[in-house]
Amino acid sequence: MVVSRGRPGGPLARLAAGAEVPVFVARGLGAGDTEARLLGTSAVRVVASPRQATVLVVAGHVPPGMAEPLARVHDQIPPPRVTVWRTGAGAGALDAIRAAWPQATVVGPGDDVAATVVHAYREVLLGRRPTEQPRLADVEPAEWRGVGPYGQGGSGMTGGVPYGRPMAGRADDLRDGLSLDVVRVRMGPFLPAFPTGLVLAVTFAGDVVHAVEVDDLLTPGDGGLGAPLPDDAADSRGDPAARPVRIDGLERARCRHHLRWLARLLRLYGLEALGRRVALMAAAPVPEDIAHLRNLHRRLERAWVLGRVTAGVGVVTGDAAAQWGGVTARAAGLAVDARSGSPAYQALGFAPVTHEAGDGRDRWRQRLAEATQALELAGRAGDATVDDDHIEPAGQPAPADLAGALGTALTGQEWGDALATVASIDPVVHPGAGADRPARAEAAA
Amino acid sequence: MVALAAFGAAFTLLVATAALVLLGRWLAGPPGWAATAPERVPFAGGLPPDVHAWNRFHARYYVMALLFLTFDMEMVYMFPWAVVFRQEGAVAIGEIFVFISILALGILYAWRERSLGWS
Amino acid sequence: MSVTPAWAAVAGVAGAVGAGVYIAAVADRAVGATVAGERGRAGRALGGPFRAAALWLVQGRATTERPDARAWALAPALYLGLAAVAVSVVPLTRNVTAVDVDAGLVLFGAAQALAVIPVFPNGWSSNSMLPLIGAFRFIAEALSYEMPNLLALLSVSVPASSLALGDIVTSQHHLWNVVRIPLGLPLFLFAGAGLAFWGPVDLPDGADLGGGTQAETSGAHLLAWTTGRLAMLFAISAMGAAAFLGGWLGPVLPGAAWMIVKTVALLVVLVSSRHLVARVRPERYVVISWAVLIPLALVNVIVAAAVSL
Amino acid sequence: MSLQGALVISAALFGVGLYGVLSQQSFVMIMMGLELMVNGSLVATAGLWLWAAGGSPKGQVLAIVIMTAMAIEAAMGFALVTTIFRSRKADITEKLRRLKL
Amino acid sequence: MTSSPLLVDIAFWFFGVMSVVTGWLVFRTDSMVRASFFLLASFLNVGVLLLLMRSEYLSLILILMMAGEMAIMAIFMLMFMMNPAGLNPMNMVHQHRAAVAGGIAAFVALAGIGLVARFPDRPARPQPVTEALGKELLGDSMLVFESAGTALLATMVAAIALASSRGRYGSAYEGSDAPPLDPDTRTADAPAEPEPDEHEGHAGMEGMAGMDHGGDGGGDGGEGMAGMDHSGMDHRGMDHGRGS
Repeated sequence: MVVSRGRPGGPLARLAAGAEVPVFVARGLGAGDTEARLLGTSAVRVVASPRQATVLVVAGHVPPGMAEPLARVHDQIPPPRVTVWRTGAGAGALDAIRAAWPQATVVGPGDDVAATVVHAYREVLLGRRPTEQPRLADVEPAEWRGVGPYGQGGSGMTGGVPYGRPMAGRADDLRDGLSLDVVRVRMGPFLPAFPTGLVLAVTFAGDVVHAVEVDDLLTPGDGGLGAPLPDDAADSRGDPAARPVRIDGLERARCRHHLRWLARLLRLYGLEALGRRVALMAAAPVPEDIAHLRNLHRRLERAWVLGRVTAGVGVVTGDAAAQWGGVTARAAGLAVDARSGSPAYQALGFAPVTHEAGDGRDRWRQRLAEATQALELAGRAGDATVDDDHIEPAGQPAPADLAGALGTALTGQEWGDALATVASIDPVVHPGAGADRPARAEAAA
Repeated sequence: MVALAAFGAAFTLLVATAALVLLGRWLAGPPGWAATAPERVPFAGGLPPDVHAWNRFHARYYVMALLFLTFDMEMVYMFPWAVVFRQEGAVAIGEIFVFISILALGILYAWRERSLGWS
Repeated sequence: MSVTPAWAAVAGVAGAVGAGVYIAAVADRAVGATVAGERGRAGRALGGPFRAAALWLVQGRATTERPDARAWALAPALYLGLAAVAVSVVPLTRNVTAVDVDAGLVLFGAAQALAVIPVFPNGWSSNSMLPLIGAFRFIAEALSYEMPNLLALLSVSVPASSLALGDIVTSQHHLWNVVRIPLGLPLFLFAGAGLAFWGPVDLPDGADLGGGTQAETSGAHLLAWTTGRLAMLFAISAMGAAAFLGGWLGPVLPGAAWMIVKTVALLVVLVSSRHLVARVRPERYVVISWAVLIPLALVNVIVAAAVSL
Repeated sequence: MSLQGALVISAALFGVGLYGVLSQQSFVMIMMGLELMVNGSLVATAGLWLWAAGGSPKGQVLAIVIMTAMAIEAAMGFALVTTIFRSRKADITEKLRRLKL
Repeated sequence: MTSSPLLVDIAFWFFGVMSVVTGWLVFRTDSMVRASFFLLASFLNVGVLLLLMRSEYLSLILILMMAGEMAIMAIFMLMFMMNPAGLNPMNMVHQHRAAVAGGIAAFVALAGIGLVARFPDRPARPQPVTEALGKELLGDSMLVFESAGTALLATMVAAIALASSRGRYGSAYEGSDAPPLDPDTRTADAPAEPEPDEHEGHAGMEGMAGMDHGGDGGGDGGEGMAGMDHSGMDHRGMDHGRGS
């Protein structure tokens, strides 16, 4: 590995060692508060592409299907590069990672991940630690050297595998009748704005989504690494051993989850600094923060442009919203909430918050309102508990037919709008999400 | 020839700046640090693409592009107008008003046909 | 009209662009830290740009499968070069202009129009889908802001009856154009932010494209590209200060100081927009530009003509 | 630098453009050839304006009209290419043997 | 400095030759993006020529206009050329020899006229060109100015009507087709290739195209186009194989 000028340890690298650390966060299952903590640290800058990063932070559990994409993202980081893996303390999780990724620094849930990142970054730039070698074997996607009349693998006008890949083919257009090329790209699972573990095979016709399929990389099995972090608020069912569950803990987790979601959404809309502020709040919300939260809510409601750009994007109402359930349904005016039936919640004066439009704007309003409400409930709850049946998960549950629901929501949209839709719904993807794909394809045919 | 000297300076500036950037790029290291094939895969969240991204890209704003092509020409006429209009007075305003109105009709038509957005 | 030797012009503009880029980078960090609610980061903000630049120089330069390497390498170089040309036509004081030509305003417009060209290959050349979308988005954006931009520039030449920037500043002796032609400056700044694809109009390099045209770039390339964008913001601020805020005109202080103060003020406004306003949607941007901003810009020209009769 | 020089360069641009128009199969490439031909005529106009027309502003007006014609040609050309591609899926001249839609 | 006549001469010939060379490169490159930008480079070189010929305003406005126009050219090239990046080398030409001959003939004829013909020797006096142009546009050539506006408006309307896939009344093709003779086909979905029996009357053109098809590896490819692909002419088959 050669970094020709400004070698690690050289004067330029010593100057660079004091820079904000560019970090790419690869969220595994149960990534917990890792991203929020990094976002809330001013010495760290979370970037949108591995090309711009130096440190790869892996959080939580990476199932076997996501191991190769993770290795590829690792390789896409230009040298010098280092990996920091934050994992839960599952049985032997730390040792397993150390064995599989010997170059990585492994930290547990209790360690300060931001400080570890900054330390690892300084070490590699000061030359005290070698830059990491690529993890994937140097194999071209297809044999092309010396193939074909020009030795570049192509044949004819558009055939063959020039430079290792075929060219895009044509398809009839959904919108305006110009049948130009369509390009199929599998997006995810480590695209920053994507829900954890989601892989969408998007067929692009220009910048418009022509078709969407869901791929499943989450199936558990041998070769998975790391364990989920305990503070994963998405499911917020707490410790299965401790039943019934305390309401205050549940609701704080809900608040944290919504705020982390909001921090990611704001970054998607380019508001990095505001996202950092929200991430700081998400790190540990206590009931006293409620004034800050209301303040934030007012501020975002007044942000005219944010309202305009999220309004009308990814509208999910009616039956589609009912199919999604959870936050998405409530943002569309359906008062579906498991907590409504709980006597404990009723004693706290709980009534579900809803919004009307079911678009991107109402979804962030809904989440903010629920975060505020959650903190209020947590403050009032005392040591009240709730039984399993009446726990409303904080995260958006994925419907049984996730592929169908996303297909309806995304097809025909411009990519920016499609991504905003996915990010604002943010479903919690479970293994088997794309499993019914062949069945659906048959049904369609 | 004074004007040509000034333009020469502007041209020198353009070439010098670009050369400086390219020189810096060359000094900072060779391209791709002899990257392996996986290191060169385009980023899409971790999975490799099926096909080359270069394609007959369906730019959805082609009608707006055509509108721009013609509307842009109006500027050719308006800069000379701006220079002399104070000498010519109200007549000049009248002429440019007619000219702008004619072209604004084009935008109005495009807007009415809803041709400005993505097709 | 005095002749500035080419070397003096190049050196002066290089210094100005360097200072402008540094100020923009510091302002970006300072405003970001304020919005994020962090205090006491001023010391880091001052050194931050140098450290970030050092990292980019140390970092390896990423490449992709079968890129159009030459076009890719040329893109940031030309963009920065055109930003420098745009800066060079703006007068610092009555007697100091790096490139003093009669049609300075048109030269500025031409440099801005040409700056559209390098952005496209920067996204296209990497042969990667997200940058490619960014490149095409930028063309849509450029075709939308170009007319408001040119019409706003034109409106300041109307009262001056000249395309020379010296005359345009002098024509504001009694009343600055920001008051006389009130729509001009907002239109110009909006278009300018589009040219540097900065903040709310960062369509080609937005977070929804994983960094857009920058998604496959790292190292020295990214440094050049970021510098080019900031230099373009600086060029727009300088032109805004000269064309709308009276340039070197002002009491007490020397002319150059006024020009610098006004430029930095506009630069801070432009840079802060990134932290305060959400990124807009491409299609809405295009439709609103054509259906609202261009008609407004046309009205602005007629208003400028009416008030300067 | 002389009128003859400008006219020779103009003729060369025109010739290259004509070669493109005659040889290219793709509609858009043909249009590039047309643009080059117009480009050549622009050089000739400017040269004649400077050396043979006494600097009459009408020469400049002519040059502007040439540019306008170029824009109109390009806009109409692209619009036709789009229409033909949409209705006939034709992108090269060989695919278009009848002009009726 | 470019103020000395010798330097101006050198610059004139340098940029003049560059404008022709870049113009020629338009047809030599495989990448459509590069082709558009070579054409832009040709225009920029002509812009410099205009500057040297004291048409300062024309030069700048040409650069300004062409930057936008070539950006649009690039996106249309990418839409309507197959294999737009030239990943597989290709050479989509027909009647190549005739085209080369035509180009050379046009050059010889026009350059000959330029060199032989006697033009009036009336050099322009140094003058504020932009101002004179403005006065002309508002005075004698006012009709040119306003009719240019009208022509541009007509172009806008025509271009939108032609290119747009939908109007305010819905799809542009709804109800606008003549009823098809064959009930199974709609005009908009007509096959890319017309029926084989439609070839009468086009034999000449067919012959021309066929010449290149057949000329695979023959003399055609050798004429300054070495290294380019004639076997690429099987694009129709490719296209159909890959379409939808």
